[in-house]
Amino acid sequence: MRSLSIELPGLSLKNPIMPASGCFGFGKEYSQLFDLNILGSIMVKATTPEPRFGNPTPRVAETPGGMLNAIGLQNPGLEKVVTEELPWLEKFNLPIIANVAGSTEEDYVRVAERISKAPNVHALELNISCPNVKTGGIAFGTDPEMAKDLTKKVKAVSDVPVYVKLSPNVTDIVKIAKAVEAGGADGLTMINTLVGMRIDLHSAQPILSNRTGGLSGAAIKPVALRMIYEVSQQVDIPIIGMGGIQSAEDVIEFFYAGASAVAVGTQNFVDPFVCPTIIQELPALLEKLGYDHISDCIGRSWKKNEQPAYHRA
Amino acid sequence: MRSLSIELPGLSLKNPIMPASGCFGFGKEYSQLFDLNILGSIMVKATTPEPRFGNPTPRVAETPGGMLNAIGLQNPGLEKVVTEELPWLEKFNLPIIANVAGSTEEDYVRVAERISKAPNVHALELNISCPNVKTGGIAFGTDPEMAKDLTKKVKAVSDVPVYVKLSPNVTDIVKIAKAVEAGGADGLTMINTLVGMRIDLHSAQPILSNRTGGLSGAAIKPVALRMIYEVSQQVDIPIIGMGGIQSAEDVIEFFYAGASAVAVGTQNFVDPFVCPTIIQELPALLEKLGYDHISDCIGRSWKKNEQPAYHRA
Amino acid sequence: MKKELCQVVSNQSIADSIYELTLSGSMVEEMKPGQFVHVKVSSGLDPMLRRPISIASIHKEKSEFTIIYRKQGRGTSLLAEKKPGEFVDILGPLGNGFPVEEASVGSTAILVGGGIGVPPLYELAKQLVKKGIKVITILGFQNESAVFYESKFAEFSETYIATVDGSYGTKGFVTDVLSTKNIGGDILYSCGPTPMLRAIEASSYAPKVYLSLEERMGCGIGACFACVCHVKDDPDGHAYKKVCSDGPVFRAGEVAI
Amino acid sequence: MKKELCQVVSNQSIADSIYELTLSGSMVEEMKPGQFVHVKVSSGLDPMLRRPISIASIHKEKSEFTIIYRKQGRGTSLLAEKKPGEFVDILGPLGNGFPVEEASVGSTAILVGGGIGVPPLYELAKQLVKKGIKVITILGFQNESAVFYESKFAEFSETYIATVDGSYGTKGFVTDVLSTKNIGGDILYSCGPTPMLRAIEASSYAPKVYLSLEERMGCGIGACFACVCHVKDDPDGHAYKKVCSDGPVFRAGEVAI
Ligand SMILES: Cc1cc2nc3c(=O)[nH]c(=O)nc-3n(C[C@H](O)[C@H](O)[C@H](O)COP(=O)(O)OP(=O)(O)OC[C@H]3O[C@@H](n4cnc5c(N)ncnc54)[C@H](O)[C@@H]3O)c2cc1C
Ligand SMILES: Cc1cc2nc3c(=O)[nH]c(=O)nc-3n(C[C@H](O)[C@H](O)[C@H](O)COP(=O)(O)OP(=O)(O)OC[C@H]3O[C@@H](n4cnc5c(N)ncnc54)[C@H](O)[C@@H]3O)c2cc1C
Ligand SMILES: Cc1cc2nc3c(=O)[nH]c(=O)nc-3n(C[C@H](O)[C@H](O)[C@H](O)COP(=O)(O)O)c2cc1C
Ligand SMILES: Cc1cc2nc3c(=O)[nH]c(=O)nc-3n(C[C@H](O)[C@H](O)[C@H](O)COP(=O)(O)O)c2cc1C
Ligand code: FES
Ligand code: FES
Repeated sequence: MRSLSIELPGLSLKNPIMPASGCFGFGKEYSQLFDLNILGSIMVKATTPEPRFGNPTPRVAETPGGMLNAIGLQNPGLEKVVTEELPWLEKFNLPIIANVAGSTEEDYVRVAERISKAPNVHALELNISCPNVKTGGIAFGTDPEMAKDLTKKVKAVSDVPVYVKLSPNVTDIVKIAKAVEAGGADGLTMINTLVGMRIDLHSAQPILSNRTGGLSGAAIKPVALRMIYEVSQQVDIPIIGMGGIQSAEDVIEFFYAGASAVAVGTQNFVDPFVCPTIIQELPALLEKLGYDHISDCIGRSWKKNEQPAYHRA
Repeated sequence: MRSLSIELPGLSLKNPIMPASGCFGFGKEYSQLFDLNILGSIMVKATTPEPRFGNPTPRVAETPGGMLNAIGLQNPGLEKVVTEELPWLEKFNLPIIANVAGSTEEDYVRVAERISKAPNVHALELNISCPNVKTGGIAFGTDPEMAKDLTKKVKAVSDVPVYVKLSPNVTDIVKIAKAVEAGGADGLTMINTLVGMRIDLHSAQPILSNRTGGLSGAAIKPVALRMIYEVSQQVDIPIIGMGGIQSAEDVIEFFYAGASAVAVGTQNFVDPFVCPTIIQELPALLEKLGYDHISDCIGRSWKKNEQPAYHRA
Repeated sequence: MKKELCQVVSNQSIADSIYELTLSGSMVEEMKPGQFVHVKVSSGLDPMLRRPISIASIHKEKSEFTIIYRKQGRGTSLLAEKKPGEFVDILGPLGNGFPVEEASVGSTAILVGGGIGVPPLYELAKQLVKKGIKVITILGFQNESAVFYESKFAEFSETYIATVDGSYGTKGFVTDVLSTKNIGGDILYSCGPTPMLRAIEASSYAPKVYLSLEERMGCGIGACFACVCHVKDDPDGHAYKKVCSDGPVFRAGEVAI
Repeated sequence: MKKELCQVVSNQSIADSIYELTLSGSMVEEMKPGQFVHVKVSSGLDPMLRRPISIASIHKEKSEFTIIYRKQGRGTSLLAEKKPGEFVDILGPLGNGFPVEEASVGSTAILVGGGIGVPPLYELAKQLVKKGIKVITILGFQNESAVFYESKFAEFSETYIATVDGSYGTKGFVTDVLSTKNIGGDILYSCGPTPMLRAIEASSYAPKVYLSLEERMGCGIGACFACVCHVKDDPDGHAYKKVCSDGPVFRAGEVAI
């Protein structure tokens, strides 16, 4: 498995595969199915300063090749996350990525300051892209200046590297990426969900009680790949890619686009063993494609003068 | 079939179902399979002042629940469209919607002025949202001021109502919609494709030779619905909706969101009979849902104080 | 809980749009009445998400279990096409079932089911009767053609049927049967549409009442927060229960329905 | 051209990853060698687009036709699972086939196929031979386990095989066979990978040469402009041909390959 190790700011990953935030809780449920130690990392559920209930149900709706969710950042709040959820995860040998959310700048700063001191939190993921809350969230993620300012403030109080999670619901994602890079971000994670909607045929009302929700799953994969492809050529910080990943082949496609690690979200619901399966299958796939190490794949779709390894053989 | 007729600026539609631009050529090919007279209208392929070859192949790639295309506005040019393609369509009793494209404002104005005088062209669709050309296209569709100016200039020279085709690749689609409404647009058509990408596992290169392409098909349906839902509540001009429509049920969902007619694109490739099938199935579906007329469905997901018809019965 | 490819033993229509599917797999070992399974009806993307379906009966000796579903949307329509010998990807058993231990030997249990809420009551009835508890069953359906499992319940319980249009049994709802027949007992278990569960919760047909809820689900195992409901004591607060892993069965009064 | 649910008569593996599928349907009436069908391998979204596959043989008397495909990605893998009696949604026949009429009675035709370019040559060979034309066939494959239809062609034509690794027949490419065996004729028809077609176009094995091209397709009927190629005389201009409806067979020199 040596062919899978990746070094990123704050994160020594034995492999670059991790569950995406909000799709794996704080790990307890999936730990009943497999040993979490095999994962590269876990991106835990968004944490806000106070506990949140989130939106009324229905909170999910299926779409062709994807799903909508409007959970609304339900979480037990900073105190409980730091005193219960994260300590529970200490029994695993895993660098945790904590997902930081809020309604105001102060919220983000408060969560980041405290959560970055948790011993097993090795990086933060600044969630400025949640489409399902009325204040905060996506507002920070669609305005380059706000995104940059927030990144700066969070960086100033954080004990660990800060990755900023980008929203795909923007005209120019490169602009936002460059702004957060200028704000001091150590890395990017992308993409969060696209805003979408489904309407019930009989009631004529939106299926989600929040009306709109975030689209995730295989359907968004081409959008994620395009955005990672564009951004990775314009910034000097690494990208953790996500959006519709279902297989080891998808992982390689994200690396080719420019990702240095990936997260799997929705597919955990479809196949709870998707992460272990991908981790197991990757080495053979790399060998088949002629790569010594998965890092050989990073950005290969746009890097010049680098023949694929099998051409060199 | 009286339950399906719809009146829109310039368009007396016997039913609100039409093939989307670029997915039906100028009708000749599909006329070998069914009588085009049964359609509500046809949105013909984009026309530019001069003939265009478009992008190198491969121009299409499959994605989960969708496809990418980067045709690059290949078309025979204004002269041939006006003297050959449109006259051929005159044998059908169909109000044609001509899709107007170009690289510069002058291009759009030139095409609009001439094509709007063709006897069977009853409306124009201003394509300011093509993601697959280097100049023009999407640039006009992502900047509200440019979109408004262009709409004004085209309106000034057009003999028929002008619908503006919006790009979903924007942070705030309502802003663009309001801008083109202020510019004098008679209607909107939405959505064009989302920009996406696929990469080949073996070559590590993008599958499309244009590298990125436009994502269409079922995968984008929730994004289209959300955007139509948002825009239809903020403008006073009608919307022709499109994006992933496959069935009569999908058509009703688009009407609920706020569309007053719909177009079917990618699904023509999957099932060349999709338009006739939908037109045939709609009356029974409306009856089952308790509506007298399809217009009862327009915007029902957000219109207040209107109980679904089956609640009134 | 495990993920297993279970083999189809049989799959047949038993009423209008209602199918009974028997599967074999080792997860049967762990099953309790009122739990559910999360079913992947096709191997691909279409549809993508799993479908939650209650366990209707458990046959440990044969390593088989039965689920009963209404053919409705794309998922259940594809499920209806499965043929004996084929395999279905199942995650389960999930959730906490009906507490059989809350009914004491010699007491009377009332089972109230509506439509596709009927199935989980069948295994429950079997286990209660086996334990020496008297069971009274009231089942509600839309109309005569939708009725199923009446005779199965009647084998070991006093069974009443209500249909909305009166085409079979009592005309009206299950609550009409409960009231007009003056049915009472020591414990009541129910599963069905939310309005029915609310009506039962608001009345007092038995001192102990357990309700099985439905909610749209993502993961089915407690990780995604899709299926959360408020607790009754704190209807606007941030306390919550997850239908998938804390439920689907709750004591009446525990959560806000 | 029509859209028809064709019934699977047989579907079996005939070489490493190569399947032969025979279907029955009324569209067989219209079929010519070198045309193709556009196949919807599953009724749902997964995968969504149709797959273009050449017609390998036509049996008008039985209303049956055969296609031969390599199991490769999701679409062809699902196709390989189809069982006799099942139905497959086919759009076809599409495109313009090989011009049999261009070969005159008594003349010699050379057929050159590479890999999954071999299938359309089989029906062509049958029709040429029937017309009284001498056929010489040269087929190229990766290795021995990929070889198929050799004996079928050998029944009525002089047949040579080349394999890239030399595990069967001549080591190398079909062009190596053509050169070393000094094969010539009056007309040449070919289908296979683009580099092979380019090599053939660049040589002069026969005065008349027809090439069958491949391109990624959307509609398959000429409406979407996915499969367009430049014409040879005007390689940078806006003149074009569509592989699906103007081709897939073109005269060598007609389009830029
Ligand atoms: C704990 C639990 C137990 C259930 N037990 C049974 C049972 O024993 N028999 C039975 O027939 N049905 C049962 N249901 C309902 C069943 O899950 C839905 O009928 C089924 O998911 C519909 O899928 P579909 O593809 O046919 O419909 P679609 O409408 O196409 O489904 C679209 C999406 O909505 C979800 N959905 C639709 N209706 C429901 C619903 N009522 N509840 C939850 N999700 C829904 C689907 O899971 C899917 O994600 C149960 C639901 C829950 C939560
Ligand atoms: C006119 C024509 C005739 C053909 N005849 C045959 C034949 O007789 N036997 C045979 O085995 N193959 C034939 N092919 C190639 C065949 O279409 C592809 O192998 C097939 O589409 C792959 O589908 P997949 O789902 O297995 O692969 P995937 O790679 O999963 O397909 C993904 C997408 O790419 C497209 N695609 C992938 N490879 C090709 C290709 N080589 N050409 C065109 N589109 C491709 C698919 O159609 C699909 O849209 C023909 C192609 C054309 C254009
Ligand atoms: C149910 C659900 C809950 C999510 N919650 C969060 C969250 O709390 N914080 C966050 O940054 N992203 C959240 N996401 C977004 C995912 O982390 C991920 O960015 C997105 O789903 C795309 O990946 P996927 O297609 O693999 O799911 C959530 C997604 C889903 C489906
Ligand atoms: C192959 C292809 C070509 C297209 N060409 C055009 C075009 O010329 N002009 C245009 O306005 N839209 C064009 N579109 C966009 C469609 O008209 C439509 O807006 C989009 O595909 C979404 O609808 P769908 O999901 O039903 O395909 C094209 C789409 C496809 C797939
Ligand atoms: S369905 Fe995911 S928490 Fe219940
Ligand atoms: S595939 Fe659509 S034009 Fe050829």
